[in-house]
Amino acid sequence: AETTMEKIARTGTLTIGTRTGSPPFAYVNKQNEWVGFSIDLVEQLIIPSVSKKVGKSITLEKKESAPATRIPLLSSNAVDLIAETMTDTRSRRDSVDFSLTFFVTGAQFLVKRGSPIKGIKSVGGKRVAAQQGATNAKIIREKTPTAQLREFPDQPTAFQALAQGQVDTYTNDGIQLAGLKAKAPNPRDWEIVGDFYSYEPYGMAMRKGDADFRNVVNNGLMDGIDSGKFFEIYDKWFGPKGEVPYPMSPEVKKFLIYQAVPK
Amino acid sequence: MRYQFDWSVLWSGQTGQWLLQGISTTLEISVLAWLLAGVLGTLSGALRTAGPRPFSALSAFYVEFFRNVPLLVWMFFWYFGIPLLLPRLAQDWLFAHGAEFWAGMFALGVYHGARFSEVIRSGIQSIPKTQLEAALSTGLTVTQAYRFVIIPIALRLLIPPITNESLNLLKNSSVALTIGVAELTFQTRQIETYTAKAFEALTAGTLIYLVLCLGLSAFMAVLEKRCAIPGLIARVTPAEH
Amino acid sequence: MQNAIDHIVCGAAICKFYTDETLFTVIEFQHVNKWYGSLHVLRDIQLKIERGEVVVVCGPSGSGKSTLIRCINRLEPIQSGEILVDGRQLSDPRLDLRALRTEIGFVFQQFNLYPHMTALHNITLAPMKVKGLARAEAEKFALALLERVGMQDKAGAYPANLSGGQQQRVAIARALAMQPKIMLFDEPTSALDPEMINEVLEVMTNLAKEGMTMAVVTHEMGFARQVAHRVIFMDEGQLIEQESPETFFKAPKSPRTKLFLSKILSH
Amino acid sequence: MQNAIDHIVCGAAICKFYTDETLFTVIEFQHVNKWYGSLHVLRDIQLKIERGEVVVVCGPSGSGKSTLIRCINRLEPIQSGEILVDGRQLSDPRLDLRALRTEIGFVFQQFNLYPHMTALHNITLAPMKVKGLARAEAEKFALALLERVGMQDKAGAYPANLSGGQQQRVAIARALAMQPKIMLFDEPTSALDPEMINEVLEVMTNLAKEGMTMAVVTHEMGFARQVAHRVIFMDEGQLIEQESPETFFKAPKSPRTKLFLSKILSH
Amino acid sequence: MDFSVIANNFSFLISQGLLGFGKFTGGTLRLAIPAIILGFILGIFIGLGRLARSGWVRVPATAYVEFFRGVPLVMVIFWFWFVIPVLLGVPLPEYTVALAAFVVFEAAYLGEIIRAGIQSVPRGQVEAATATGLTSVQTMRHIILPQALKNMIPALVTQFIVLFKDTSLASIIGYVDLTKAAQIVNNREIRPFELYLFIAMVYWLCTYGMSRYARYLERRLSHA
Ligand SMILES: Nc1ncnc2c1ncn2[C@@H]1O[C@H](COP(=O)(O)OP(=O)(O)OP(=O)(O)O)[C@@H](O)[C@H]1O
Ligand SMILES: Nc1ncnc2c1ncn2[C@@H]1O[C@H](COP(=O)(O)OP(=O)(O)OP(=O)(O)O)[C@@H](O)[C@H]1O
Ligand SMILES: [Mg+2]
Ligand SMILES: [Mg+2]
Repeated sequence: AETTMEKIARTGTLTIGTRTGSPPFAYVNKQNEWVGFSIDLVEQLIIPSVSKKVGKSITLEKKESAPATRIPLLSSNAVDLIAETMTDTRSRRDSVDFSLTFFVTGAQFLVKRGSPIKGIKSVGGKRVAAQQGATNAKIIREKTPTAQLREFPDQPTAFQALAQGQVDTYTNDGIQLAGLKAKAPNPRDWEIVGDFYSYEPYGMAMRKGDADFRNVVNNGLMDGIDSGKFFEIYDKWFGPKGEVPYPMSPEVKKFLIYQAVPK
Repeated sequence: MRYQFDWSVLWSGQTGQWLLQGISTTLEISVLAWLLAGVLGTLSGALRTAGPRPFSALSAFYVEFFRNVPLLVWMFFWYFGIPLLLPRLAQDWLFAHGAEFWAGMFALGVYHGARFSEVIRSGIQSIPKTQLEAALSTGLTVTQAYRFVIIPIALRLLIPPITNESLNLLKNSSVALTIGVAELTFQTRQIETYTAKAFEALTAGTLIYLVLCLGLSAFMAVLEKRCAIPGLIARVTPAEH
Repeated sequence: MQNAIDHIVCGAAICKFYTDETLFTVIEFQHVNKWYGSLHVLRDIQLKIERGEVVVVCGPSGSGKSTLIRCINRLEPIQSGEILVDGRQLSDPRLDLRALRTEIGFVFQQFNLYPHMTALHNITLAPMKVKGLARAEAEKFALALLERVGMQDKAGAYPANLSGGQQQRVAIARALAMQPKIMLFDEPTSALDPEMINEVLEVMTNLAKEGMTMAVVTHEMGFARQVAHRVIFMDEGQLIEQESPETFFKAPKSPRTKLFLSKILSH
Repeated sequence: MQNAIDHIVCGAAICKFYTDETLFTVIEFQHVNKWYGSLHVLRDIQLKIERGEVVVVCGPSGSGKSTLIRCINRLEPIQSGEILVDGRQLSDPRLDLRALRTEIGFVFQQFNLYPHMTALHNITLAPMKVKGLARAEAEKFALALLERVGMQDKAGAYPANLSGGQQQRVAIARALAMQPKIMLFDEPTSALDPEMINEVLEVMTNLAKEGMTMAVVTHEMGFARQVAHRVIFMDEGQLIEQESPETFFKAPKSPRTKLFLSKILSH
Repeated sequence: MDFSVIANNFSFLISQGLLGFGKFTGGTLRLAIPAIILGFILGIFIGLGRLARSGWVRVPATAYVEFFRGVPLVMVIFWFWFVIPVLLGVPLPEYTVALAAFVVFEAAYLGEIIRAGIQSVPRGQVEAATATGLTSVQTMRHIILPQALKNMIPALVTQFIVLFKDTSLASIIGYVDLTKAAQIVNNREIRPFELYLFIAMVYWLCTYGMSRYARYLERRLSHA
């Protein structure tokens, strides 16, 4: 069958699956534009790398993906790359390939300010919202089986449920909760609590066994890290003036730089 | 990339249990919604054909409004919109007791109630007007004429279209997955996300729906035969879902 | 009630029951007008029907015959004029319409038996629900009526399993079950196969002989000739002619009546 | 074609056209049997209809009259025996059934006009589609036929706007448009209001007078008496009696015929 | 309650959501109208297939109808979204997926309507045509179909309304129709009551308009 690079060369487009409601990684802003950190990474680092490889300019096409749909989207060729908030896990590596890690976070809880929930130890018996198909749901099931898990198809519906008090807490990766909180109508009503109860390195997912394409994607990311472009983009979204201020710890920065292997 | 079939995902691990839970939730929500729809539909359908003016207008409004807006919108409406209007205490109680289930149930029941209403109305109207006149001219009251003549005939005529509508309700319960009700389609998707075996999971879900629907319609066909009035052909409304 | 049954069952007694009294107008139309939207279907109708009288109404299709008799038990409202039944004004708001309707039996062209009930049950429904008769009593009476219309052996049959003529006879029995003072018939034989017309006309003839007050819309001129006391001809909502059968058939006054009779009698 | 039109339009010519030839059997039933499932609806029917003959078929409802004439143009298949039309066996696999059907006109109880076409278009459809006539020619012919059935002023009307009698006359014109050698009528007047029966019978009588071969299922005994050459009585799928009208009405042989006639003639 | 959210996003909801002009693949009408037309065409084949004399045609057509009437539309959409592309080995854009799912699903229902419409033409009509020598194809074309189409217009319009409403389910696969557009706005603004009430009104206006039209047609045709 056709490889992904061949497909891109033929169609002149790179199709990615991304989110409409996961600020600041990928969401629809007030101008109804589809933007975010993940999307910028693709546009500014990966597209140039792909264009260079195929020798012509490539356009980007975005489709919506959600935790429950992203692997099927890849395997049905509907998209070539998942660029959103997908955690790289070993079991997922059975079905897809991942790029370098481009963000590191861990799961926490979003609660109304003043909630008794303080972390994964205190959610027993509580109503916990999670996204269907996300890693968090699986972990809660294993670690605190007494929690009443409610799974929603996407992040906004889950947050909605929390906002209305339908659930006591919403669990997701800390950075996403921070994004959600920052974009909420009244950010101060919300609190992110608990230590990371999981380790969530985000990667971009691709169809399995397509080494050429993976190299092109990784090269794009590594070039960005080398040139500092990656950190500019990070600053745009997570810097002090960014959408969701979230300074990068020195360890994470070092980890990212170490990922970029020499030319 | 070639697709690797692995049917064992359907019985290994938790999947079997998920499917069973899905079936039971689908049936629960459908049965409750069916009862609600039945009550709403019968009331408004009868009121629309014979009720006093304000009631028939109200019924007409109910039917036209709920029937003409997508079920999915109603799901969101009942789940995200309505609780906000309730007093705090009621909200808390609801949220502690499976609000998504009840919202889904109401969305389904109220929506299909409006559609039942139409089926019932056309059933009643398909009975010749002279049948009512015959009853009235022997001195029966309008209520008695409905109770003993019109409704019994209509009910028999209605078995096939009601069956149709009931099956639609059962199938439409799948829309409740959008507000997080863990019904059969939701569980099918769940299996798929955990195993990445879309084909197997969807096949299982599809077959279960087929068995439920075909089984129910076979049962209703038997019932229809048992209740048939000699010489009356059924079929009041065309197929619609 | 038991008394009443006896009356009905032995026809002669009934006859007495009605004719003992002096002649008395049971139905009276006073300048009745009726419109369907802009269609003027009854035009200034004036008509009296006496107790025990048999009146046949005929006329071309669409002339308003059905409308005329349907007004008598208020299946249709009228827009002006007045109808009196047994001296009671139909327009009176205090009138107990249901009670009035029990006194008027109505037989339809299309029989209109209740398809989900047996012949017997069709007949007992109203006596049980309206008069509150016990089932046993109602059934006894119903069986007597079925015998009277020659249908005693079909009590348990459903309408769909009866021929048209048989259905119409059950429908007549059903109307009689409320012991009406007046019987109205709207083309009772025109939905029937020709061989079945007679069995229904026979039942009606007997009823007439027993002294029942009857208004019959029909094109069966044989019946009109033999049974009617008066024949009424309607055209375009007007009452054109009312005569004894002899005069009506031999010497109709209006040219419209002549034309109609020529069409209907020649074949 | 022009010739044919002239023939049809001037009735007398037609008459000649048919009767010039020596008498000749156009329809013949040889031991015909037909079942609907286990119901034996035609039992060993033997019957010949000659050219120019008018045969009336009567009998109780369900006796198989409709089935009998519907077999002639193979609207119904038969299970045993043979039917010959103009000497051709209907069972012959090489028979051009469509061509045969154009030689047989059929008139139904329920008219069965095409409701979405005008009277004129109802008549021209088959000549245009089957015979390939040009529209102008077909319409000229159709108008002549409409005149013949007294409907020339209704050429543009849709069936819904015609009375029953008018519809049936158009239906007869439609059947005549294919210039059939035989006309079959299945209770052509029994769905009509009484005042309209005559206008249809008149058209049929004229047709008979012009020498058309006709088989007519009807209960109009006046028509049978005046027009028929032969009256056939059927009961329970059997051909019980076939006689000239005089003998049939005055001295029927079978008791079943007598019973039937007594029922049908008395009212 | 604050309806300014509607005013602020009105053009997005209507032009993107309802009509399909905008940055996203979407539009309720852009999906519903072709789906109706193509579904009707496929439905004619299914409906005629159901009436075919040959079992080779009739049985598969019947199975098709029974199958799709026994499965939720959501399920069918998932099949087209996830499975069919894998089996075919080609990617399908969500517009094609949604369109294909609706056409295939609705054809089962439209086919039944077409069958019922054909069967609603009285037998006598066919007999009259046969008796004057028309062939079965001519009878179908000149006598049955014109009448059948007229008889089924009300049912067809009703089914079109149903389809129009069902297109909201395409939002599940990320197709930005009216429902999804409202969801997107709601994700940001969290004003569910106002937004869902508003789109309910929009849907209602469209469908109620269609159903009035169906009533009107029904009444007009019943006079003829
Ligand atoms: N419910 C109705 N609404 C409008 N017009 C009506 C209605 N019922 C009857 N009509 C019209 O009123 C006129 C008289 O109707 P009616 O049924 O009384 O005639 P009829 O003499 O009984 O005719 P037929 O012999 O055909 O039964 C007709 O023109 C008919 O079309
Ligand atoms: N298509 C059919 N399938 C099964 N039985 C039929 C069918 N058509 C007619 N029959 C039965 O065949 C018998 C003869 O029917 P047919 O219509 O020929 O009677 P008929 O003499 O024309 O009666 P009528 O005067 O009522 O028209 C009847 O018992 C009828 O019920
Ligand atoms: Mg009448
Ligand atoms: Mg017949």
